[in-house]
Order: sequence, then C-alpha cells, then structure tokens
Amino acid sequence: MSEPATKAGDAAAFGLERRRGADLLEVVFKFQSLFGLVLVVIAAIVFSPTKNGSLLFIDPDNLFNVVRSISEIGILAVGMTLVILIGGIDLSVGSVLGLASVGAAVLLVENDLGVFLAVLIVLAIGLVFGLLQGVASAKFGIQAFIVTLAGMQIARGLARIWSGGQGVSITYGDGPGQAPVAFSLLGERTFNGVVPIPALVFAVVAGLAIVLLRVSAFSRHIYAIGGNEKAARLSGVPVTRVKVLVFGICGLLAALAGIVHAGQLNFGGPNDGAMYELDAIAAVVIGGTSLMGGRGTVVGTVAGALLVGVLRNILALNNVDSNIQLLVIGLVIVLAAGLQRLRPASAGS
Amino acid sequence: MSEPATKAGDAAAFGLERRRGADLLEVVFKFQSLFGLVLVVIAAIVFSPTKNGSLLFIDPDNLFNVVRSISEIGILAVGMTLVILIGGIDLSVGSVLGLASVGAAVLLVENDLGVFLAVLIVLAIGLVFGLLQGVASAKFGIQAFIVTLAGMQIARGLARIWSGGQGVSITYGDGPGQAPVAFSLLGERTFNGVVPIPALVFAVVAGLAIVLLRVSAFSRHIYAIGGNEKAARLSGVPVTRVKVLVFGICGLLAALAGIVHAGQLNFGGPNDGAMYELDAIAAVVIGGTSLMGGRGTVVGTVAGALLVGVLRNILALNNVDSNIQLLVIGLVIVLAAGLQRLRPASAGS
Amino acid sequence: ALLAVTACGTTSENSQPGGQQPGAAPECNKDGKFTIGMSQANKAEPYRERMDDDIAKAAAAVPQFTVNFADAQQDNSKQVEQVENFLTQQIDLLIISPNEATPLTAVVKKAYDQKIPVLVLDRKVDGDAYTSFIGADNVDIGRQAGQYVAEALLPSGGKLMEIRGLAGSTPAKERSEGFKQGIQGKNIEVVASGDGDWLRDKGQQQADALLKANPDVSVIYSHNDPMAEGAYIAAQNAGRTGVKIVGIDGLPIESGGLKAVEAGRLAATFLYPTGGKEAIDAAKKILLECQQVPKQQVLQTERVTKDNAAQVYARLNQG
Amino acid sequence: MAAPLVGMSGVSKSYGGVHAVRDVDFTVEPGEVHALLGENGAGKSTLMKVLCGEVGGYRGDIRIDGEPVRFTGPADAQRAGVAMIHQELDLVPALSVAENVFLGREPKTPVGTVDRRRMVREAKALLERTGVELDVRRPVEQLRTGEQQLVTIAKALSLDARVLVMDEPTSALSAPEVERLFAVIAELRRADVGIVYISHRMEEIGRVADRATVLRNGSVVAEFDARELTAAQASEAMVGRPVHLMFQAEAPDQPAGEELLELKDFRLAAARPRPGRRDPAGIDLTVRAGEIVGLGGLLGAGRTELLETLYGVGTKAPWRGRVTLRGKPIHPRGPRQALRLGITFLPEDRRVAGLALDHSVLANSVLSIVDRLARFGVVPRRAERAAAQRTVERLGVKLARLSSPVGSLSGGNQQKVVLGRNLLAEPSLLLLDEPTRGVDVGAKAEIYRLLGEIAAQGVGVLLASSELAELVGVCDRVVVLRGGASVRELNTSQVGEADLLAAAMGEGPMITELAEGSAT
Ligand SMILES: Nc1ncnc2c1ncn2[C@@H]1O[C@H](COP(=O)(O)OP(=O)(O)OP(=O)(O)O)[C@@H](O)[C@H]1O
Ligand SMILES: Nc1ncnc2c1ncn2[C@@H]1O[C@H](COP(=O)(O)OP(=O)(O)OP(=O)(O)O)[C@@H](O)[C@H]1O
Ligand SMILES: [Mg+2]
Ligand SMILES: [Mg+2]
Repeated sequence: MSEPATKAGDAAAFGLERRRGADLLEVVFKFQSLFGLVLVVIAAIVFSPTKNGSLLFIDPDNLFNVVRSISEIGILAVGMTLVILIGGIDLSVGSVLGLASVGAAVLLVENDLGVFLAVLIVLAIGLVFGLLQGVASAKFGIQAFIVTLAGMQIARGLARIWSGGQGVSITYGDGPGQAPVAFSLLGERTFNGVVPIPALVFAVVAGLAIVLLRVSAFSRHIYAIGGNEKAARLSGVPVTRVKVLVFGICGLLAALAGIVHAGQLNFGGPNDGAMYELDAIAAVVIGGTSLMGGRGTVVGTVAGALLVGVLRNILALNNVDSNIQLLVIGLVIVLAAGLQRLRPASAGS
Repeated sequence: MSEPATKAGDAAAFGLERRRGADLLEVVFKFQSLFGLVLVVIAAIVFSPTKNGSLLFIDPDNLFNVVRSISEIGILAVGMTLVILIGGIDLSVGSVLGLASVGAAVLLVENDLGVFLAVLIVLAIGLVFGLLQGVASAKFGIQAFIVTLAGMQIARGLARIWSGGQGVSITYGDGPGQAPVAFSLLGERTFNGVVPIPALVFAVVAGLAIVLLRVSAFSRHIYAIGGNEKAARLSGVPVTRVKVLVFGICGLLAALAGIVHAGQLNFGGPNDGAMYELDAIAAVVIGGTSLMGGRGTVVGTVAGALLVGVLRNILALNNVDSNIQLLVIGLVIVLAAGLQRLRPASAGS
Repeated sequence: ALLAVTACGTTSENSQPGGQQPGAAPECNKDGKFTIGMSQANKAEPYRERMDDDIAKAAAAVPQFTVNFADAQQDNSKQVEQVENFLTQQIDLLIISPNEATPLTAVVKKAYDQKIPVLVLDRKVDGDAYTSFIGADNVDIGRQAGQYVAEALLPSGGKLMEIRGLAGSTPAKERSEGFKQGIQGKNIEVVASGDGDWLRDKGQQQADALLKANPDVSVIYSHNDPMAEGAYIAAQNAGRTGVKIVGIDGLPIESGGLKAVEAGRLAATFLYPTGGKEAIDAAKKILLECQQVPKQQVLQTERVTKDNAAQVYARLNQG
Repeated sequence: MAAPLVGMSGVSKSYGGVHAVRDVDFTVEPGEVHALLGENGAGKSTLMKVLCGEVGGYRGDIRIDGEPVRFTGPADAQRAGVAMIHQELDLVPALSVAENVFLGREPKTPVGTVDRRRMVREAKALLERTGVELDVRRPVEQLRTGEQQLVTIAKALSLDARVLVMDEPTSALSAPEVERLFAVIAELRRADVGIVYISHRMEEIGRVADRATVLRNGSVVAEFDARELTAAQASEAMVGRPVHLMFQAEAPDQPAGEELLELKDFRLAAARPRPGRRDPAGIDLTVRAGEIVGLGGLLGAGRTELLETLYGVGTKAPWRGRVTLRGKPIHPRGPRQALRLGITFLPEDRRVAGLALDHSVLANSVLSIVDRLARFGVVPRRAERAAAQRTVERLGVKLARLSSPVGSLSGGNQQKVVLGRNLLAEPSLLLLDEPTRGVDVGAKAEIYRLLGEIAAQGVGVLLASSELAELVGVCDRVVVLRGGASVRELNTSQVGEADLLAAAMGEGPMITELAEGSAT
C-alpha cells in the first residue's frame, strides 16, 4: 500500500534534481517573446538617429508615442489572444473598431448623448456583435474564420450606413451637435502630460487580461478548449458558453478600441481599422501564441505588439522608404516567429 | 474460428443493406457546396431584373461575365484549396497577384520581352516565392499564417519597388515599349466571342486540379498531411517536400492569376489584388473545405467562387446599395457555410 | 520653367489676416539645411504617388532641402503617428496630405504650435492652425465634369451611370455632389451607380454588371481615371463601344488619364493637380526667402479632351 | 554463428533529462517472436522507435543482418525491411481504409496515376488475413478503435517486412480478433519474419512469444524463455517485486447497496443508423452502489455507445425504455448534466478524448473541478496544486513534476491522469471504457485496487472491457452485449472466461438463468 506512494515520491525527488537546469531553460523560452522585443529595442537604440547629441528613440516622448500608437492594436490583440487560445480567430475586429468609432461619434455629436451612455451603448454593440459571432461559430459550428470574415463585411457595411457615407467629426463643447469635453480626454496625456490616455487604457486592459488568465477558472476552461476541445467537453467544461463569451469579450474590446480611436482622432471613420485584424493577429502570434489554440499568454501579445511598434518607429525615424519598411517588417515578423520555434519540443516528434 | 468471420460477414452485409439509403444521403451532402450554388442561382433567376421581357441574369453574356469576373479569385482559390488541405493558409496570394501583374507589364513593356518569356519568368517568380514560403513554413516550422502574412507585405513591397510606384500601362503593338498583341488575348473572348479567355484559363486550372486530386498519389499525400501529419510521416510520405511543393503551386497559380489580371486590365498594378486572399479563402471555405485541413475538394471551391460571383452579380444587376451588398454577402456566406454543417457528423458529438 | 508649370492657374487668396502665420519661420536662411517631412495619406493611389514624385522632383532642384516621406496606408491613426515621428525628428517644415481632415487636425496643430510651418495639400484640416493650404476643390471638379457631360456629351439629356470612389471617403462624396450640381436641370438622369473603391479592377467589375442592367446608358462618370479605364474595358467587353466615359485626375503619367484621353479611351478627364511643385515653392519662400505665403492656394482644374491631352501632358512633364 | 536479424547494442536515448532507454542490448532472430515487456514508461516504445527510424539522436548501434545501419526516417527503415505497428493508432481519419493501408506506397497505373482498383483489392485481401471484413472504401474515422487497430496491422503486413514490431497490437481487440492475430503471427514466423511483440496482457506472452526481454527504467533487467514464463514471473520481473495480481476478488460480501443505475429495455430511436455505430438497442442492467458491473462483448457490441449515451454524448436521438438513477428517471443531454447527476466517464481513447497532451499534468487533472475550486471565479493556486498532487500520489502517477506536459508521460500514466480527474469529481456512478488499455500490470493492479476502494465507498462502477480476465477478475457481475442489446448477465463468481466468450459470441450453453438467478 505504501509502495506506490514511495514510487511517486521517488519520481518527484528525481524530478527535483533535474529541475534546476531545465527550469532555467524553460524560463528562457517562456519569455522568449520578450527576448524578441528586447533584441528589437537594442537594435532600435543602436540605430537610433541622434539630434543634438541625444538619441531620438529613447526620448520619453517618443517612447510614449510608440506605446500610444500601438494601443489600439494592442487592445484588439488582447481580445484576439483569447479567441486564438480557444482555437478560433476573429477577422472582424478592425471593422468593429470602425463601427464603434462611428457609433461613438454619432451618438455624441448627432444624438447628443452623454459620454457615459454613449460609451456604454457602443460597448454593448461590440459585445453583442461578438456574442452573435460566437453563437454562429460555437453553437452552429461554422468555422470562426468564415463567420468573422462575414462579420468583417457586415460591420463595415453597418459603419458606413450609420455614418451616412462620410466620417463624422467630433467637436467639443456644450452646445447641441457637440460632444462633451470629457470625451476629448482620450486624446490627452496624463501624469503631467507624459502618459497618453490610450496607452493607459491599453495597459489596464492588458493587465486585467493577464490577471484573468492567471487566476480564473474561466481561463482554465479557455486553455482546455484550445488544448483538446473534446476532452474539455467530456470533463464538464461548458465549451459553447465559454467560446461564445470569448468572442463577446473580443467584440467588446474591439468596441473599446474603437472608442479610443474616435477619442484620439476626434473622428468616427467608417473605413477606419481596415487591416487592423491582421496587425492584431500578428502581434498575438509574434507573442508566441499558437494559432492551433491552447498555448500562449497576453504578456507575449503585449510584447509582440510593442515589438512591431518599436520596429515601425525606428524605421520611420531613420526615414526608411515605405516599401523597404514593408520588406523589413515582413522579414522581422518571420524571424521573430522563427525564434519561437526554438522552444524545446514538448511531446511527439 | 470461422464464426467471427461469418459474423463479420453478416455485419458487412447488414451494412451494405443499409447503405443504399445512406449512400443517397451521403451523395447529397457530398455535393452540398453545389446545392448552395444552386440555391443562389435560383434566387438570382427569381430576383433577376428583366429588360425587354428577358431575364438579364441568364443572358449567356452575363453568365460568362460572372465566370470571367471570378476567374482570378477562382485561380487563386484553387491553389488556396491545396494549401488549406495540408492545414496551411496563404495570405500572400493577393500581393503575389499584384507583383505578377507588375512583373508581366514591366517585362512586356519596359524590357520588351516576348509573351512566352515574360509569362515564364513571372510564373517562375510566383513559384519561387511560394516555395520559399513553403520552406519557411514546412522546414523551419513557422506557422503558415505568419509566414504568408509577412510574404504578403514583402510581395507588396517588391511590386511597388519594381513598378516604380505607379502602375504600368500595357499598350499593344510592335514598337519598343509596346507589348506583343498576343498578350491582349487575355482580355478577349473565344468561341465566336462568347467565352472569355480568363474564364477558360480558370476552367483549365480547376479541371487539372480536380483530376490531380482524384488520381494522383500526390493528392493522397496532401490529404494525409492535412488529416494526420504524424501518420503521414510515419507512412513514409515526404511531408516536407509535399508541403513546400503545395506552397509553390499556390504561388505559381497566384502568378498566373496576376498575368490574367494584367492581360484583362492592360495594366500592371502594384496595389492590385489587395484582399483577394480573403475572397479566395472564402470561396474555399464556402466550398466545404475545412480550415483544419484534410477535407475538401476543388469542385467545392469552384462552386464557392461561383456562388460569391453570382451573388455579387445579382446584387449589382439590381443596383443594390454597396453597403447593403456588404451585409447581404456577409450573411449569405455565413448561411452557406452553415449549410455545410448539416453534413452528418462523423464521430462523437 | 517653374512658373510655366502653374499654368493651370493658381488663385491666391491673400485676404487672410496672416496673424497666425509663423512669419518668422524657424531661422529662415538662404544657405541653411532644412529637413521637410512629407506625410502622405497613402501611396496606393496613383494620384498620391504622383504627388510624392512631384515633391521629390521639385525638391531635388533645391540643394538645401531634404524631404522625408511617410506613407500612412489610408490609416488616420498611422498618419498621426507618422507626424509625431516627424516632430521627434525635429523637422523644419511639414507637408501633409491628410487621409481625413478632422483626425489629423490635432497633430497638425501641435506641429504648427511648435512653430513648424505646415503646408496642407489636397485635403484641408479643420480650423486654421496651418500655414498654407494648397489644393483643388473636389466639389468644383465634380461640377465641371457634370457641366461637361451636360454640354458636350448629352446636350439633349439622357441616362448615365456613376462609378464612385471608396464609400465613406470624403472625395467620393464631394465629387458626387459636385457632379449633381453640374447636371442639375439638364434632363440628365443618373440611373445607376456602383462603388469602385478607386480601383481599376473594381471599376471594371461594377461597370460590367451595371452596363448589363442598364443598356440605355450612354455615358459613364467615374470618380477617377483608373476606374474609368476599368469601365472602358467593361464597355468593350459588353460590345458597348459607343459609351462615353469621363474620368477625373488627369495624371501626367504613362498609365494616367491624360494618355487615356489621348488614346480615345476616355472622352475627357479633369485635371486634379497634385500641388507638389507648389508646395516646394511655398517651402522655398518660407525657409529660404523668409517670405509669407498665402493661406489658401486653390489650384485650378482643367478640362482635358482629345484636343488638348497631348499638349497638357507635355506641359506637365517638362522641367 | 550467423549474425542475428536485428542486433541492437548499447542503445541509449534521452529526452531532456529523462533517460528513456539506457544502454540496451537487444536481438531478434529470424522466425522468432521476441516479447518486450516492461512497465509503462519503461522505454519499450522508445527502443522500438529507435529501431524503426522514427526517433533519431540516440547512442549505440544497430545492425541488420550484421550490417550497421542508421535510419534517417521510418520510410528508410521500411526500405530495409523494418516496420512497426504503432501503439497510437496513427491513421488518417478522412482517408479510406485502402488509402491508409497504402499511404506513401500507392500502387501506380502505367500512366502514373493511383491504381485504385488494385489498392482496394489488395487492401481487402490484407484485411481478410487479419480476420475482419470491412468495406475498405470506408473512411477510417468511421471505424471502431478495434477495427482501426486491425487496419494498422494490415498496413504493417502490406510492407512485407523482415522485421515487424508490434507495439500493443491487441490493446483494443477482443478474444476472437486476438486469436486471429496469433494465427497471422504464426504464419509470419513460418516465413522467417522476426517479430517484436509488446503487450501488457501477460497471458498473451506465454502463448505467442519465444523469448522475452524485460525493461525497467530504460534498462534490460531480465531475459526469459517465454514459453515457460508465467504471468506472475513476468510481472515480478517488470515491477521488481511480486505483484499479487489484481483479482483478490474477495467477493464483496458486503450487502450490495441501493440500486443506483437501472436500465430497462433501453434503446435509442435513431432516425437513421450511422454506419458502424451500434447504439443501444434493448439493454437491461442494474448497477448498485458499491458494485462493479462489467460490460462484455465482442468488437462492435455497443459497449462504448452505451456508455457515451448514458453520459449524454452519444447519438442524438430520443430515448426509449427506462433509465433511472436512484429510482429517478434521468436523461443527461451533455457531460455537464451528467456530472451534476454524479456521473463521470472515462473515454476509451485518452489521446483523442481524454487529454490536452500539450498541457501540464496539473491542468489536465483538475479540469473537472476548477469551477468548484474557484472562489468568485478565482482559482486558488494552492488548492489546485494540492488537488493535483493528491491525485498523482493516490494513483501513483510516475512523472517529473506537475507542470510536465501530460503528453510526455507514458501511456499508462496518462491513463491514470484521466482516471484521477474522474475521481476528483467525486462521482457516485463511474463509467469506464477500457480503463486499462495500454496500462502495465503493476498499474493495472493499482487501478483495480482503486476501483475496489471506490466501490467500497459506495460508488457504482460500470466498466466496459475487452479483456476477459479483467471482466472476470474485477467485476461482480458482467452484462454481455451483442448487437447493441444485452444478451446475458453472468455472475463472475460462478463462471469463467470461456463462458463469457461463448456468451459474447452467441454460442454455448444457456446460462442466463443461472446468472439471473444469482443476480436477483
Ligand atoms: N517525445 C518525448 N518527449 C519526452 N519524453 C518522452 C518522449 N517520449 C517518451 N518519453 C519518455 O520516455 C520514457 C519511455 O517512454 P516509452 O513511451 O518508451 O514507454 P513504454 O515503455 O512504451 O510505455 P507504455 O507501456 O506506457 O507504452 C517515458 O518516461 C516517457 O515519459
Ligand atoms: N460510423 C461511425 N461514425 C462515427 N463514429 C463511429 C462510427 N463507428 C464507430 N464509431 C465510434 O467508435 C466507437 C466504438 O468503437 P469501439 O472501439 O469502442 O468498439 P468496441 O469497443 O469494439 O465495441 P463496443 O461498441 O462494444 O465498445 C464509438 O466511440 C463510436 O462513436
Ligand atoms: Mg509504449
Ligand atoms: Mg469500445
């Protein structure tokens, strides 16, 4: 009776002895999405142009600009991470961002709603849009790619119809047809005008997601579904509900990104956000999340988004031709993804 | 010992007996991608506007026009089907189409090459581009999505650089700076001016692919890799080689589509083909091919492409507002994909 | 030679109070070295690519100038980011052709407030926190196209169809509105319209179906030349060789509308000048000659038909 | 003396820090059946994968006919006449049986296309050799696990190999198919093929093998003449101590508890039957609290379908007859409802339906109860770890640590993780489908002991198995299914394996009365 227990104990001890070396390696690989980022940052510093003897790249203003510039993609990418973790994909986020930016602008300017109400309505629209996609994909079993490809078109069409065929400008003030000044905060910086609000929103969203994925039962279900959906279902995971909810969250975050977008630009653009979905997916994948689902972290996604942002910034600061930029970014993305592959294979060949 | 054999025989007979009914059903579901098409065609006839008492939609001229209008997407989709069958995806096809159209135009007009040589070079470029992506994905194990996302940017950058930024017009004649008249055939119709050449090219490509997938050992390998890569490898299927080749074929077909594009429009546009990859993927998925790989047919893909083409045509014939078109197309795509799901589930729940 | 180029005409509205103008642009100096940032909305449209080319060409003649180009890929956010990058680089002058007006207003103002002269091309920003606007008027060009159709192509009325630019974009809306004004009261009916997204192949696709549904159409008005070329191919395919096609932009390049008019594929096009050369002229005035520039330079459009196409082409490409 | 057909010497292979195989010498002679024994994770599969070119990066050398070889891949090994039937049934689900059999070696017509007619013909012949008659044009995904196993055997036979490795070829087969396979092995032996035979069914070893080598922790610990080897000896060599094999069937004298699950003429009214599926078609059975009831039957008798249906994941069709749990009618429409009723299910194929192989042992073992562990949606890490640790220790799972991916464990240990997850959910009725498939004797003994323990706590167990010894040894009663219906109920204290087999095959003396007499 005691024999098996001892055996397990032995194995554990044996394991422990081996552990130190393996652990270090694993930590290294666990954070390799961060390494990619670190490498790119180092490259950025090395190649940074100087002005009056100081490096332009590490100017705090510039750094915050980088964060601000990726904040929308970053918010989208957080939601996308969840969707990809369950083995799905969401191509509609860019269009939903556009729809939300139009919605925010129209509700604030044309319908004269307050900021709170307008934001609430727009978030609800994003949530419902996402949930519907989730139902189509999880409940009716239509492939997420195709559902959200259609969703992408539908959201774009809705955005154009709602906006009346033209972008909606947001002006601030108390009069009718003007948005409350509070909304313009999204374009501002806080902490003595240093930290841009969108960057803050992104940080909060990412932080919440990181914590959520660490501690919640919900996250266990997400990973399980991505790892082996059938096993998850047999283990009593409410697979359909979790999937629908994840798509809902992704839609909600896309709407949030759209609100940030509108606030930053004072504009609801029906065509805005085109191709953002690809940027968001790229950030997720560069961050080491597997498109097969079940593996990945939001930390990686944040690193992936920053990596692309820094890369773009340093290329722009060096006035690299825009076509060459396309080539360089393409190559670096492949290299970064290639780095992920160095991870010690876990099982199988 | 003979008993079990007899029993098994009984079971088989029993199975056979049941089979007829099941077979019919199975045939129905096997061709359900065609059913979607049939439904849409019926709808198109019902909703077709009439002119002088005749239905505009079923005018042969219009029908061939539909085929012509989807021929480029169709050619891309055939290659895409192969890639998706092995469980991959190729986002670069639209950009490669643009690159090829530029290449054809530049080689014909600026380098004054003959049609044969120019086409050969462009096809070779597409092939090599595809093969390289295949190597990155199959050999270095980087996810196809990310490799081809990068490839998409890289091909776009190359197209812009090669064309010098502006599109290249193709004029025909014998003089220097003019393309051989033979190339303009791609914009013409044959068989008494009825069948557009691009439609013919598409038909030939699709026909070859259908036959290839039916009879070749190569196709068994493709399905096997998509169905269970490990099993394929253990069975001695040259997995890496097949994958690389499939990406190569996809690149080749994208280049072919680019040549058709240039010939139809008399123009090499570096920005052309944007988003075509999504249309191609949509055609493949509507046609019933699983994005998980291992299941699907080119027949389905052709039906999927035609379905979208007919849908667009009938909406345009009725002068439907373009935003409403987006909504309708989105919804029909989801419905068509939903139809696929009625297929009797294969295993488990 | 430089002046000859502006033969298409420049009306200078000198009525601006000019108080806001950074008349004393940062230490203007004949022998200084200046970096100019050029923020382009996108390089996917031939018109904008040509604008960049015009700027590059004009600047190449000014040894004091270096121009950095950025391509915002039709993305308002990206364009804001790129202007911010220019500010980080501490450029001496900003030329911007905004993707949309309002979204770029704030960052343009930021530059302007930092005493960087700002030249806005083609599409304005809101307010007046910029140094000078140089561009043509989309409503006006649409109106002229309408008037041309009414006068020359359908003098006794008729039916036409419209191939529009990207739905939801400002120029598409303005070119459409202007056109309506131009044909007002002339018994001309727009029986169908489709969105060609500014693209040649989309223009062809739309025209294909629309021509089928509307066999009585005799004129196609397209919001730009590439879509007009696409419509031309569609008309050829449909055997409708009699359909007259009118485009806009008139780019003086091989694949541009001028050549198409010259070859008879398009009945007419309307020159939509890029203002690139004018922008560098203005930059010279501000940075080298310490002069003020007018707040508004509305570039005149010009009707181009087979009669004058070759001549306009030659004129725009000299120098 | 001539060189052996296969000679492996000093072969070692390690994964990271795990020494899967250490310094092993192993030979196979022509016409010999060499059994390879060992606990789960002893390194049997790894050693054979090295031999068959599937695993590279090993130390030591391999000779075929005395010639040193180093295969670059499975295809390379196959060309040299070395083939393997894999433990995991690696088939392509969407391809037909024939296409699977000839995958990678498709017969060609003169014009280079696949000769489909020949493929079908030859595949049919091969399958007949293994004793099943299947439509070889059917996709493999529609086959039962056992049938799939026969397809992999046919596939290996088609290679005409000189060395054939069989890694647990019978784990999903019931008695008649096993007999058939033995006949095939005898045939191969006569053709001088060298065979390596791996199995955890000890009683098979003495019947087929000539020689037996035992691995423990990657090293050879013993070699026997298999013909004289008893199951007890083999087990002892593997585990390193005597294994009092399972069945201490001290018939649970405790009065059987209340009636837990009761089925009366249970059947599904499916609109149209799915080919190859054998949905419940008239089943009567009772499981009392504290009782282990076996489900016997041949390949395709409908055991799996019954369990799946009871767990709410079977064919979607109206239920007919009576299904009650503690007297109340039940009809779970999904796992969550079943779990709420206190029913858990251990699926037959752990890799497909049981585990996320990439994920840690920790994540896999607590999946069913994270909801319950969570407070306000937050799972306390310590509680999670503790629960996993408890399970791992209780079942004696051999692993490096809780965070290791479960896919890196040996098959038997993977199985224990799934069982552990079931137990954590604290069921009152446990549905087990082939719970010891691929599990070594030692672990089997532990699992049986555990089942006894759980049953003693008042849990009812319904256990489907193809191993007659297991049914007879572990269960209190066995219900035999045939064609989706229950045909016999046997009391295991009064009947043996032979009776069971006879009942399953539908022959032999009518002993129903006897069984019924004892059951009621
Ligand atoms: N791909 C791999 N990565 C890491 N470890 C592995 C891998 N494959 C096997 N192992 C380890 O090697 C050891 C031997 O495994 P192997 O599969 O050879 O055992 P086995 O004797 O076949 O067991 P079973 O009877 O359960 O099939 C185990 O400890 C296992 O965890
Ligand atoms: N045509 C089919 N389509 C889908 N699934 C099938 C089909 N045929 C069999 N199955 C699946 O195969 C499994 C039954 O096979 P299994 O290997 O359990 O048979 P068995 O154990 O030999 O017989 P038993 O039914 O007695 O358990 C079930 O999970 C069932 O869902
Ligand atoms: Mg094994
Ligand atoms: Mg079974």
